[in-house]
Formats: sequence, C-alpha cells, structure tokens
Amino acid sequence: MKFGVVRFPGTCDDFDARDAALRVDGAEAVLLWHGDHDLQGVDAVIVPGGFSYGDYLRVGAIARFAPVMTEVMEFAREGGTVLGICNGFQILCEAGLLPGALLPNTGRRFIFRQVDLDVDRADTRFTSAVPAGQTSLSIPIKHTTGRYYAPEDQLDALEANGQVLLRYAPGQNPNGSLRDIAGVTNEAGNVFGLMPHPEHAVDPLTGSVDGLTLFTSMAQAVSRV
Amino acid sequence: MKARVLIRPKAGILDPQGVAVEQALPALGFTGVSEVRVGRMVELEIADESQLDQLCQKLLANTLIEDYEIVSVEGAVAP
Amino acid sequence: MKARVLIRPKAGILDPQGVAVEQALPALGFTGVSEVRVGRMVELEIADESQLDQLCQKLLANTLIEDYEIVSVEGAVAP
Amino acid sequence: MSDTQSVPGVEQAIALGLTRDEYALVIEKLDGREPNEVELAMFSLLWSEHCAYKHSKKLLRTLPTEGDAVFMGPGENAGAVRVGLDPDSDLICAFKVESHNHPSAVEPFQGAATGVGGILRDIFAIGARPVAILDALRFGEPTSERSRYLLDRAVAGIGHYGNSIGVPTIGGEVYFEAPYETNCLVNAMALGLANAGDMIRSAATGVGNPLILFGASTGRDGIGGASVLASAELGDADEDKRPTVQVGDPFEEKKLLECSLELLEKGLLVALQDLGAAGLTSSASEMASKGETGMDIDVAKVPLREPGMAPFEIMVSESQERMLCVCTPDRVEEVIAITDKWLVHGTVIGSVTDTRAMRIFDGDELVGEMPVEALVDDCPLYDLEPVKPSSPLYPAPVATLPGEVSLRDTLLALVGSPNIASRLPLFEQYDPVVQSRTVRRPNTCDAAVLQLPDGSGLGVSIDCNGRRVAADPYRGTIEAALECASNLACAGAKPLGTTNNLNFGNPEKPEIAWQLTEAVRGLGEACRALDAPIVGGNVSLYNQGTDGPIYPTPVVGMVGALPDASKAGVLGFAREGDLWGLAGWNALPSLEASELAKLRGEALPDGLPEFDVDHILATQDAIREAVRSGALSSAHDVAEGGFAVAIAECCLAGGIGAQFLGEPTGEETPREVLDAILFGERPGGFIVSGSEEALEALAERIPLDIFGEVGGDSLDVVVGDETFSVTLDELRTAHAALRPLFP
Ligand SMILES: Nc1ncnc2c1ncn2[C@@H]1O[C@H](COP(=O)(O)OP(=O)(O)O)[C@@H](O)[C@H]1O
Ligand SMILES: [Mg+2]
Repeated sequence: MKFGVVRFPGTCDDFDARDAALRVDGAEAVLLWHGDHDLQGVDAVIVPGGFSYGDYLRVGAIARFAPVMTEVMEFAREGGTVLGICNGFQILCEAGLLPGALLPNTGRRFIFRQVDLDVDRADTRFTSAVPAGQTSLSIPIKHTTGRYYAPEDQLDALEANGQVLLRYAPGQNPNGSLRDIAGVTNEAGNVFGLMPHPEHAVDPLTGSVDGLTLFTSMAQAVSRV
Repeated sequence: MKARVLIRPKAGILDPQGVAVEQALPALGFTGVSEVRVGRMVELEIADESQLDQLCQKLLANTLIEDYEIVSVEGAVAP
Repeated sequence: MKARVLIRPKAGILDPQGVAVEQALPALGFTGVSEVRVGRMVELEIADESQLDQLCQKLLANTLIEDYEIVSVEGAVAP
Repeated sequence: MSDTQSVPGVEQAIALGLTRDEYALVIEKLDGREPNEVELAMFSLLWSEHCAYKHSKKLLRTLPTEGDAVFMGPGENAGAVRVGLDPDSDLICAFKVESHNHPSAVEPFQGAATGVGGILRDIFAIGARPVAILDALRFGEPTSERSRYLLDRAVAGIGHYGNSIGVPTIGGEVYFEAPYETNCLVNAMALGLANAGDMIRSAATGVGNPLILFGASTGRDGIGGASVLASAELGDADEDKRPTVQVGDPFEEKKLLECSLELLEKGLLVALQDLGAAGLTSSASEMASKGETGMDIDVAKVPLREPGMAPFEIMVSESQERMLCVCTPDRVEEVIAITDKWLVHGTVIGSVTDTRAMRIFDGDELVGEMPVEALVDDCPLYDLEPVKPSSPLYPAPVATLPGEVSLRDTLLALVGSPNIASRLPLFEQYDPVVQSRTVRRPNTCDAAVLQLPDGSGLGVSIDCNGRRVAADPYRGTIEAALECASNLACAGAKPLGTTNNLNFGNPEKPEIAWQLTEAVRGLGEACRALDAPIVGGNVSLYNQGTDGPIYPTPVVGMVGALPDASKAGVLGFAREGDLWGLAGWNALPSLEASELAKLRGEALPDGLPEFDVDHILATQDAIREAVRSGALSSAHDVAEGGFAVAIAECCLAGGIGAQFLGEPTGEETPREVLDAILFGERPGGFIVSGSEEALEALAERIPLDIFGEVGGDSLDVVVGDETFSVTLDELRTAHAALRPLFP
C-alpha cells in the first residue's frame, strides 16, 4: 500500500498527512510535487491541508490547475481512492471531483477546535475501519473557510445517495455547514473530502487517535481491490 | 486590455462579512444601511479579450456560489 | 439607494494576492494575463447617500493601506 | 564617488534621527566628507536605536550568555541551545522573541502579521525549521474601544501569518493595563529545530562570492521604518507615518522558508541572512561586518515592485519576505534554480569584496561608499543616567470592584477579570497542532510542550507581569523569569536557555533608565540562578504615548527540556478522589500589586515583598521531578489572582470540582487576612493533585499543605469562619469574559 501526498506551494499539513499514513501497518507514503505530471504509482492520493497558493483569490481555486491535478483527476475518474483534507477538500470541490463548495465560516474567524463527528456510514472505503459500535470520532478542525454548501436539491441527493460520511455532532457545527456536513464523497464513493484533520488525530500524545481509522480504512480498501 | 471583474456571493447564500458590517454599523452611528454584501474585485490586463469570460468561469469565480460581472473593459472594441 | 464600493490596495502597498495570482497563472496554463490586482467590493443599500463616504472611511476600507472608490449609486439624484 | 550625488546635510540627518554629534562623527568616518543621500540613509538606520542598541548595549553586556546547553549565544539572528536526551546531542533549538510594537499600533493586523514573519525569518536564517510561535500582547483595558480593536486585529494578524505558513502557535500571554492604551505591545517568539551540522551563520566570506537576493520584490515598504516607526515616540502625527505600513505575505514566506532550508540541506550556501528592519542596508552590512569583508551592491539589479525607486530607497526598503545569501561562484546556477523551483526567484545583486567597505552602485555609477566598521560598529553608545523616581510614575488603576464584596464574588470577579479570564477566544484563532509535535496545547499545561524525535520533550513559556515590574523593576523581572521556570516545572521541564524582549519607555528619561537598569539586573541574576543563560532577544524603547510610558515590560521567553514527552504535566485536576494541596510557599502572600489590588483601584506599591530565590528553585526542582516521575495528576503554578484563582483554574481546566477545607478556625479571621491567603500573590506557589502517597512524598521535600479532595461539580470552600461554594458552570461563565471581545 502506497499513499501519495500532494505538495503545493503553501501546503502545510503535508508531512503530517504523510506521517499519519505511515502509521498504517505496512503502508508507504511519498510526497507528490505539484509541478510533476506523475503520481509515482501510488495506490491512494491525499490532498492535504494548508494554504495552497496562499488561499489567494478563493480557497483551492488556483491549486486545482496545478500540473499534478491532471493526474489526480484522471486517477479519480478511474476509481482511484482520493482523500482531501481541509484545503484538499476545498481543492477537490473546485476541481469538480466533489460536489458543493466551502464558504467562509459564519463566524468569519479561523477556528481551531477539537470536535466530535458523527459517523453517518461506516461501510465505505474511508470509514470501514471505524470500530463497530463507535458512532463518533474526535478530530480537530482548523480553518477559516469550512462552511459546506450545496444547493438544497443537491444536498437531498447527497443524503439519498449516502454520500455524507461525517457530520458535526449536534450543537458542535463550528462553521455553519449546511446539514452539519463535515465530509462528503463523490457519487462513486472513491473521492472523499472533509474539513476536519484526521492526520492530527493519530496519536494519544498529541491529540486523539480517531483520525487514524480513516487512513486504515483506505489501506484496507486498496488491499481488497 | 484592462478588465475589471466583480464577484459577489450568490443571492440566498449567507455572507457573514456582509452581516458583520451590518452589525457594526449602529455602534458607529450609521443608520439606514442594509443588504450589505461583500465580494471581490479583480483587475487585470488580458491579452485576448475573448478569453475573459472563460477566465472568469474557470478561475476568478466559482459559479456555484458566486456571480460575476465584467464591469469595465478599457480599450475593448465596442460590441 | 443602492451603492457599490470598490476597495483596492493603495498604490505602493503590496498586494500579495495580486502578485501570487499573476505569478502562478502561466505555469497553470493561463497565458496573456498580467497586472493582476485583487481587491474587495461592497454592495449595500443606504438611505442617506451623504453618509456613504464616511462609511467607507470608518468601516469598509482600511484607509491606511486601501483606496476606495464609489462606483455606482443607483437611484441617486443626479448631481 | 560620483559627484552627481546630492548632500542632504545636517538638518536632514537630524530629521532622520541622528544627533548633531553623531552626524559630525559620520563625517569623520567618511574622512571629512559629508554623506550623500544613500550614505545618510544607511548611517541613520544603522545608527538608530533599533539597529545599534545605543542605549541598551552596555546593559546587555552584563547578561549571562554562557552555559552547558548553549550552542549559540546572542549575536546571530537567533540564539540556540542543545536539546534532546543526549547531552552532546546534535539537535539544536533556536529561539528568539522580537517586538513589532509601533507598527502594530499603526496597523495592528499587518503589524502583528509582519512581526511574526520577521521572527520566523530570523529562525530559518540560521538554518532551523520554525516549529512554534508564541505571542506576548499588551493592550489598554478592554473597556476601551481602541484596545478592543487592536486586540482583535493583532490576534487576527498573528493567526493569519502563523496559520498560513504552517507553524503552530502554541502559547503566549496577554495583559490589559491602562498604560498600554496608546502604546500596545506585540511581541512574537519563535522556536526552530535544526541539526547542528546544517546550521549556518550570516558572515559573508570568500572574496568574489556573489550575493543573491531572493523572495519578494522590493517596494517602498516601511521606508524610514526602522528609524521612524521603531524608534520614535508616537504622537498625534501618526497619520503621516501611514504610507510606511508593510503588508505581510505568509505565502511568500512559506516558499522562502522551504527554499532556504532546501538550499542549506543541499549545502549550497556560504552565508544566509534575513532582511528585517533597515532592509538591505542592515542585512548586507551585518554580513560584511561578521565576515570581516566588504561588499559591492548594485541597486539596479534589485527586482523592484515599483518603478522609479531611488538608490537610497532600495537600500532601506523594508519590503517583507526577502532573504540574502552568499554562495561560491560555481553554485550560483544551482542556487538560482532552487529559488526558481520555489517561485522566489533569486538575483545576483552584488559580491563579497576585500575592501572592508560597503560600496553601493546604481549600474556603473558609484552612489555610496562607507567603511563597514563605521556603519556597524562605530555608532556611539550612550550611558544611561538612571534615577529612581521620587514620586509614582503611574496613576492608580481605575477601580472596577466595589469595596464590600463577598469572598465568593471576589473570586468570580477575579476569574472574569481581563488578565485572568480564559484566553481561549484568542488561542482558538491559532493553529496549535500543525507539524504534529504539540503534546501540550494552550490551556492544558502551564508551559507548551513539543515532542522531539527522540521522544524527549521541549517545554516553552513566555511571561511578564508589567504591573509588578512597574512596582519593582528588579524583583518584578526576577518574578517574570521565575514564573517561566515555574511553568516549565509544571510541565516537567528544566530551563535550558532564555530569550527576552525589553519593552520600555524613553531611556533618555532618568526614571525609565532606572527601570531598564533594574530590570536587566534582575534578569541577569534570575537567569544565572536558574542556569538558563540569555541566548538572544530584542530591545524596544521609546514605548510611550501622549499619556506617559508603558509599564516596563521585560518579556521573558524560556525553553526547557523534559526527558519523556509522554510524561508532560497537565494543569487541570484530573482524577476524582485525588487529594490536592498547595506547595512551595513559606510565607503569606501579599495583596500588594496583586490582581485584586488592581481591581480595587489601589496604587502600585513602591517595591514588591522579598522572596527567597533558592527556596523557589528548590520547590521547582521538586515539582519538576514529581511531574516527570508521573506521580502527580496535575501541577499548576499560582500566579495572577493568587491561590483561590489557581484552584479555580485547576477545576476549569480539568472540568471537575474540588473541596477546599482551610482549617476552620472557629473564630473570626480578619477579612484582610482571608483576602491575602486567597488572593495574595507571591512567586513559588503550586497547586498539585495526586494520590495521598504522592503528595506525602512531595511534602518530604517542600512545604505542602493538603486542602481537600478533587471531585464533584463545584468548588466548595471553607476558610477561616467562612464557607462558600461556586459551581463549575458559574466559574465557566465568569471565565468566558473575553468571549464578547471576539464577536
Ligand atoms: N534583550 C536582549 N538580550 C539579549 N540579546 C539581545 C537582546 N536584544 C538584542 N539582542 C541580540 O542582539 C542581536 C541583534 O538583534 P536584532 O537587531 O534584533 O537582530 P535581527 O536584526 O536579526 O532581528 C541579536 O543577536 C539579538 O539576539
Ligand atoms: Mg535577523
């Protein structure tokens, strides 16, 4: 199992995501340079958090045109497993790989907060390793632009298709996301984006451990194929 | 040719910045101000004017959440 | 009456967004775009038009580093 | 020298901040010639307070700078200590604190943001990867609209820069006091990690080696900033200083950081230096000075953001996010290629010479020539003329707490007072976890703790209670250093080294000179006693507005080590049924200069009560060892608001209540005594919790009184003949007092 973590100018959580992925048994993880048209044969792609291109113009708007994104889009179209975290989620939305868009938090400010996420589905390639009976994950958020938005009919469709995997626990929605959505997949279920940072929840010493299950799930899904 | 593009949150989408401006008004002694919306303005030089609309749709605005308007295109041939 | 205010970094003040966008574009397949400046636009309804300039100075623009321009005031009595 | 250069003359020199005598000295250094525009601009900046430390250098020389852990003392862009388990470890922690006070008073968002940008550049300029930021902020009372605005924008600016560049902000402090109303303080500290072998100095050596400028292009940012913005008192003419506001670009700096570290990793550089105050002038001259070389610079080669900049403007521009490096001629192509890769395009703008002179060219034309030594070393240093003020310098604070208030309401008032209320509304605007090293985030432990690759921990704390320093500059400064060490002890960390930022008023005034002298004396003594030498710092003088000087504020930043990061302490009560006690104090605390005295509007005393530093160090040793051994459930040092507030903080952080059974005396205890016990302040006190055995073991080493059990959802107090109870919810509500400041 080999994870690839994309690195844009302005990416900040690249090493964190790589090191989190490396905690999965038997996993390798490499960094993928934004300027290369090359995914180095990885089995899954992570588009990590940070401020690609300074978040200038509009979050994720510039990074989606980076050369490596051509390959990421191709990989996704062919059913490859792609995870977008925070800025990665924003980029995947801008790239059209995920539905909806991320808008400025209703509170306008950057917020760091440890939040509880309700697991809507634990039978997907991103959540299958969530232990049976565990319905909630403790994972931090840190962003200024994390309010998930899609038009009402699209939200209905997302829910009907089971594309919403994670929601902020009741009363904990930190950013005004519609229907408390914290993470959604594309229709095929192979691309997943979320605002919370699972890579910052992989070690009890530095936080919680609940984020690791996402990486483990991805590895299991890839090895099942 | 010089172009100016205005981008604003689509109607119906909450604009927290606009709300914040409205909330700050009374303390500063302003009354009778409403419907504040905060958007972006991008000014640029573009070689091929016919590409401007494309540029707006692809890059400058996200049309799911934003409307854009090309308000001034200096040096352009009149339509 | 509806007003629109355009706010941009003052001449001489760094516009990080403009610089970054302009620098990034060629490598991303956008050519022929230059001199990019990114600013803000505020649209609002204001009852007393004479307050608009004050409003810009006190709240909408940071006049230390930004210039503002009131570009359209619909419904205003012509001067 | 081309004779087309105009000579501005002495009046211009004075307008730029030089004195008549200094100007005469400049002429002497130029062999009798008056400086032209470029030269005057360069001299006036390098001979400013900010660059030359004219009024502080002699004092700074008295500070202890050597010790076992010290890898690099003051003099480079940042100092550094050895960290990690192995005493001969190759792992180095670089750290420094720096101020951006006056720029922040003018434009708080950009001022604070560029302050963070500047200190981060100092860290990676020596080859260390920045791993943490802390901020020390001072504003007027939050009842002032201006203070709320400054607070809001400064916090936003720090968050904007730190969050965007991917360096966690793991701690800091903020105080609200009226003397900061017109002169806020924004100090930022940064830490970096490096392997000793990868570090680099700024000395430009190797005659003929090219000088490469990379990063942002050069505009008219902050022209005159170092001498005007950083060294002059703020007056009503602030408006005129506006065009010099510098705008920070964390994205550019992120690329600059990665590029610099890659250049070093590949071993391509001879020297590296950031551009900070006084821009190219200061950076290039310092590099030549340290390398004992000279330098030729062609301003026509500097990439400009604005057309038509004069050579002097290019030399003094403070455009942010720029670096300067020297490499050997055969490496130029590789260096430029790497700068291109990171989109921070490098340009050769000059070269190292053996002339010992700075020679500035505009194309072929020589537009300035000055001996390096004259620029960097020959600025006159001034002796301070300290005189202890005969009458109070500061008016008594405005009372906010009426006279007759119950103990219970006094506790709640303190918990909700601006200097004690929860800082969460600030800190939650900062990313504390990026880079995945953060073991103790804000609000979990008295010191922030990072995990190092070998599993050991690095603790860091920043502190200074300016009001107490104002009451007694000598003891107040010792208290600030002890407070940092106490915070580290609660984390389980032992001090390794110290940085400091001396924020003071106008040193030419005898009473301020006295504050500064006393504070530096206290700082030196404390750091010697703690074996935590000073490895760097910054001085910010002339912090006074129309309403007088700021409280003297020698901000102390201290870094310490703990062998096992997984044993780092926590501040909150953690376990139902634990006992808790007060450790350390060997005398009753005093209300003088306390937070409660402030709320009551009491004037500052002339001097703080004495304390025994050796006893406090012994207490810290015992606490630190108990934390490291894992015996304690929690440890928290008693600071602002005293004993009762500290217990409340332990309850709040742990989300659990406690009983507080003071000896019921049965008879009436005077209220002053109760107030002093509960709310008096004194260094060296700690609230600890744990099993009975753990507390008893600790009591063998240091004074420790057990006061009750941890548990429940209220704090139940019996003291003297009084009893009262506060629920956790009441405490939480009071503690959230700053929340409305960030709507
Ligand atoms: N208060 C202080 N204590 C110890 N060292 C100091 C202090 N103030 C300044 N220094 C040292 O003086 C040198 C010059 O500082 P500064 O001009 O701030 O450097 P830079 O331009 O790199 O920011 C640095 O090595 C700094 O650590
Ligand atoms: Mg420096």
